Amino acid sequence: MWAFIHKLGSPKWFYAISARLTPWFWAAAAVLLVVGSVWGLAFAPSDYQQGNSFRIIYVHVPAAILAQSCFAALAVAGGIYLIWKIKLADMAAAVIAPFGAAMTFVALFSGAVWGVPTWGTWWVWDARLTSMLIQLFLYFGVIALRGAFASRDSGAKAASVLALVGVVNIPIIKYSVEWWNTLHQPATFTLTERPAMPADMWLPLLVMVLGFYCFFIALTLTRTRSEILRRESAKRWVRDLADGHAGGRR
Amino acid sequence: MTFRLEGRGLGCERDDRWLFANLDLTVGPGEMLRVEGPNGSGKTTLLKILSGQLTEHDGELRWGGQPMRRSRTTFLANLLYLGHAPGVKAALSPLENLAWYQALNGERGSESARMTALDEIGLCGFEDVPVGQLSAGQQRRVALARMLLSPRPLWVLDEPFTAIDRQGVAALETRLQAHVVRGGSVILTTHHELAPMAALRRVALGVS
Amino acid sequence: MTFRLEGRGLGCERDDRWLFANLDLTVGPGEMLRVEGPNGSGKTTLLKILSGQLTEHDGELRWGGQPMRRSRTTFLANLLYLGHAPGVKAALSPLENLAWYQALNGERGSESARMTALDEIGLCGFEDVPVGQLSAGQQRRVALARMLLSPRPLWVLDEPFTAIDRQGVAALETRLQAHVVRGGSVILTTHHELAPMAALRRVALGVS
Amino acid sequence: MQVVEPRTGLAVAVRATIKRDLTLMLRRRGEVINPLVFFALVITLFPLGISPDTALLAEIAPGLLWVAALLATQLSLDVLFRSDFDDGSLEQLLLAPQPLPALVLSKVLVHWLLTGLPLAVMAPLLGIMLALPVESYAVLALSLALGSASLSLIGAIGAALTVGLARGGVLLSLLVLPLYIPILIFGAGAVQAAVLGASAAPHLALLGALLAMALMLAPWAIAAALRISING
Amino acid sequence: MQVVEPRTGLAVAVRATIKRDLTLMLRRRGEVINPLVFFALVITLFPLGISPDTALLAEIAPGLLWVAALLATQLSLDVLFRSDFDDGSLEQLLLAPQPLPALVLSKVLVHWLLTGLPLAVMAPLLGIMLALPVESYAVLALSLALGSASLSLIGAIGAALTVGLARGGVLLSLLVLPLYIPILIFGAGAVQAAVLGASAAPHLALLGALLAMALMLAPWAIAAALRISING
Amino acid sequence: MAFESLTALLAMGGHAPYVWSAWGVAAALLIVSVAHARAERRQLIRELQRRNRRERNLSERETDER
Ligand code: HEM
Ligand SMILES: Nc1ncnc2c1ncn2[C@@H]1O[C@H](COP(=O)(O)OP(=O)(O)OP(=O)(O)O)[C@@H](O)[C@H]1O
Ligand SMILES: Nc1ncnc2c1ncn2[C@@H]1O[C@H](COP(=O)(O)OP(=O)(O)OP(=O)(O)O)[C@@H](O)[C@H]1O
Ligand SMILES: [Mg+2]
Ligand SMILES: [Mg+2]
Repeated sequence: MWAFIHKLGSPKWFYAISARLTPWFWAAAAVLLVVGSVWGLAFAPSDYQQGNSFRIIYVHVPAAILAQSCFAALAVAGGIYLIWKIKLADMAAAVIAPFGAAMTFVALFSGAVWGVPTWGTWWVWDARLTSMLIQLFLYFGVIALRGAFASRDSGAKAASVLALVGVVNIPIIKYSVEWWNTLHQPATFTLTERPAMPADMWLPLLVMVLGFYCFFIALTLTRTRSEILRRESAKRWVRDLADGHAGGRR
Repeated sequence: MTFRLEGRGLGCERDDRWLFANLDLTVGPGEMLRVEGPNGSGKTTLLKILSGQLTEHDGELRWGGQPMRRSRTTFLANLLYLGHAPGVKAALSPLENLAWYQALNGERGSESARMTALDEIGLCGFEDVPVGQLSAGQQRRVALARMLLSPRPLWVLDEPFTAIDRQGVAALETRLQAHVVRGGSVILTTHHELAPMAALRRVALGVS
Repeated sequence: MTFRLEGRGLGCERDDRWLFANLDLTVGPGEMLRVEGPNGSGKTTLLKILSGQLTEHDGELRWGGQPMRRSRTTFLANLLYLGHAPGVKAALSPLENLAWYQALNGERGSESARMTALDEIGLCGFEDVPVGQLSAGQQRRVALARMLLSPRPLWVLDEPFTAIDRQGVAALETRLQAHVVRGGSVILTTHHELAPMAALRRVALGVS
Repeated sequence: MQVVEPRTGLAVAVRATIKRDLTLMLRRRGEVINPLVFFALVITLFPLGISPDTALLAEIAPGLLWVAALLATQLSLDVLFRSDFDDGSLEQLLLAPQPLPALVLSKVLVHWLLTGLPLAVMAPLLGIMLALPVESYAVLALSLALGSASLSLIGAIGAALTVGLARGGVLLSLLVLPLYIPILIFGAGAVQAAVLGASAAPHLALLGALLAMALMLAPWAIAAALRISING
Repeated sequence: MQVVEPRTGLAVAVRATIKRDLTLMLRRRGEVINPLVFFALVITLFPLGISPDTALLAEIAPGLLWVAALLATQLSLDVLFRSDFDDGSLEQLLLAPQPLPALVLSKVLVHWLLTGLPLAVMAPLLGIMLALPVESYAVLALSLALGSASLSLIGAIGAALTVGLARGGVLLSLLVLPLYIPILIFGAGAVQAAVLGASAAPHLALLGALLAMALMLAPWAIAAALRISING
Repeated sequence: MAFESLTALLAMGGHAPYVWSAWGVAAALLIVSVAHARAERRQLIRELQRRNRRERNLSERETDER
């Protein structure tokens, strides 16, 4: 077990193993996203209440789910980095944070846009919306904190601590926000209750969610590999690797 | 029980440049180590590593034969570190500053002991002036007064002579000598010529 | 036109204690004045008065024969003051810091001139590193590089040798000497032994 | 020379740290009342910016008071470790042979004593200006006293993380304000419940639970954050 | 050795100062957006503290937005001279053979460019969240752009006065907030007028007049305040 | 197929601005992420190669001198 963890933590080993995995994830992401998009945009039936604006769900929900998963991943990576000092975990965290923020933004934007035809307003202070907004701020905090340190290691540790503190807080925030909203005015808008969606509505959604996840994994692997090159650029094996790369001259 | 600080294979990299690598050193009772080198050679960095403040380095530190991780509390109880910054509060008086430092060790200390220490270090008459209103050299002297108060065997001093006048430097040198003779140990950096002392060893950094 | 900084009957009181009183001094071309005294004797205070930063004092300052009030702009254009704090921005590189200081004089300067100055002061290879990541001595060297860039006749230097290594001190002494020979003038404080120089005069404070 | 055995003496160290910080804050008497005056000023700005209509003001008063108190606490947090960092005494605090969480907890305690507690005491006074019903004053003060302790603890984590940074002030807000939201909600909720005549007990209980959790976890997080900042 | 005649070269010095401050701020990219994020966060806090009811929020939106923008500006002001003071470059700025008011004006200009202007641009977005009517967005942005320039200028006086003090941050608020009140009243008034469909021109004209006055007087006041602080 | 024609698909039953802007922003961010990742990787490798070449040059010159 220990040996395995440490092997996993070795950038060289990871670089080699991920080279084989990454293309598969990119391919799966491409296929799933294309199929899901065409299915969701053109073939899924329109909603009897919302009409075609309902098709926003196929980007909104995957982005919202992924945004939350990314924060969890960030905290896990931060914990691994702080406890076992595995640099690879931090490289992954550095890469995940901006993507998580981007997905949070997509969820917020698509939700806000969706709100206009369905609720008649861009924004309401609904519990889910509010906690998503706060999550965006938490992402900004983690990214800004990492960038504010001159030393990379200190920035990494600080960001890890903040991610851990944030992940302890997210459930509390969610819970309190929900409580707050029902407290002030019981019947505000709720996100459309799930009207037992027909299969040809939720199947494309499932495909899209899987596609987003594959995309996330592929992107994280690719960018972590770049991060390895950046941080280990003084190592022998990285030098040799660059020479062996297409376009390199001996 | 006797003490000994050992560093084995110490190395530190900053921005892809090795300040030092594979450095072995050891300091025990009655020994004095002077870390030498030009500006930017890594003296301060080495002292921070030796005092356990910087943990991102190669190699291993041992205190009293045990790895530093395990003996950290004992080590800290035996260490007096004075860095580039004097570590005294500008709004407090020298007396109040010293009282806090004593209490940090869990000692209550006595007002008269603190007065004596301040007198000895040359701050007679300034005991109750807020430190912020003292001159550069006087502020450093407040920090130096800690050496007289709490008996700690290991002193780690980063340029202790900064801003101190000539008489003060001589007095300080005598004090260091006395500490070593009593069986304490000292690690220091300075660009000053030190008066010749027994038991002085040197480590030179960055003589590339 | 020639220049001369004169102080007549200078005095400064701090907390009911006269640091110095009735001090007359004058510095002209080719002269070097060393202000001496133990810690807390008022050297920094005197230098701040002489550079026009502290205005609450007794006595009168004159520049080029005119009272300081009237000749302040000319005076400032001829003054280079380096205080206890180095006055360089930690987030900027040495090159950027120097560029700003040149521009403050209304000069555009050239990148290559700045590079040369930094090389000469011993910061070759550190021109683009944020100053905050340099060592104590290197940070002071960035400030000292200003002496090489803008030709100002009057240098007022408060402990310029702080944190500078032995070679650096020697180089700096030669530089001061050269400035004086060229007809500039220098006022400085230091606790270092200065190498014997021609044209060096001394003012002793607080030898009570 | 004798090797020094690590003494315990934690009580002495904690008491001295509390005394030192109290002295430091009280020595500049002006500074202790700064957060209070900021609080009062912000509360004065709102009627000016919004409208002098008392019915409207009374409706938004619990929220305004809580947000203003929160901002006042958070502003005063920036300097919690900053000045210790600048003059090198933070370095020395970390090198003390005492458990760091206990020492930082005493610093936070002093911060709360001189900021959160006075804010809580003063809030009813400003409640009058915003036409808040008198029944809610006790709950307002109690909720602020409880809540501001959590605010100090959580904020100190952010202050510790940003202590070495040049422009920490605003970054600190970014890190800390999102984490404050539950406390704000329960605190303002308690006052609102009191205004409406409902029981504020559940809200106050929740505030207490949050405080207990913060007391358990925050000191360790603060200590870890300080070690990171010093290392940078 | 030649005596140096005082050169003019003011344009060079001003341009270099602007460039230096811009570089300093932009080097840490995170820090430029910090006031913006603070603005957004404070605006988020209010609905959480007050109530999610859109009608109520829309009514108080102009005041909330203006007060939050004011606080964001004022917080970011604290560091305007602080870091220059700490590392001794303020001392050197005062010893430069150039008119000090011009140099400080360039520092304030950079502050406004990187704080006030972005705040004004972002305000409509937050207006959406507070359910502010769309018609008033242009006036909101314009009033904030004009007003925040005055805020920066006036705030800089306070920043200059407190730069030597250890805990300047909160004291600064006290000095400066009362001076902000006229700007707040006219600014929020302009937006309110636009919401109600009335003409915002008189309010905007008054804001412009205040700005002109601040531009004429503040640089001298800032310069004098800096000289006083350095002398301490 | 839920739509009669391509134009109907584009019109989204009157909801075109909403649906297409939401999808557009999502697609744009995904595409930008991919492009950025690719550019980053390519630049890193080019930098490494340049560094290798430079160092090889240096060491060759050193051996030449010797
Ligand atoms: C800015 C506005 C919005 C935000 C921030 C937002 C956020 C979220 C979040 C966080 C989820 C949870 C995903 C999960 O974990 O399962 C979600 C799901 C969902 N949202 Fe939104 N939303 C917004 C607006 C809307 C609007 C306007 C609608 C439709 C009227 C909507 C419909 C849905 C649906 C149908 C789901 C899936 C429900 C489920 O799986 O539980 N959302 N949204
Ligand atoms: N701001 C101040 N307020 C009150 N007294 C001050 C202030 N600054 C300095 N002093 C007093 O003036 C005296 C002289 O200070 P100064 O800094 O000029 O000494 P110095 O000769 O430069 O000493 P050093 O060699 O230590 O640098 C000190 O004893 C100090 O107590
Ligand atoms: N926080 C940091 N980040 C990156 N590099 C640093 C940092 N601190 C120091 N360095 C680098 O490490 C080198 C050694 O610094 P250090 O302060 O140890 O030197 P020193 O020997 O104490 O010099 P001095 O005699 O000037 O005090 C410097 O060249 C500096 O560039
Ligand atoms: Mg050093
Ligand atoms: Mg001095």
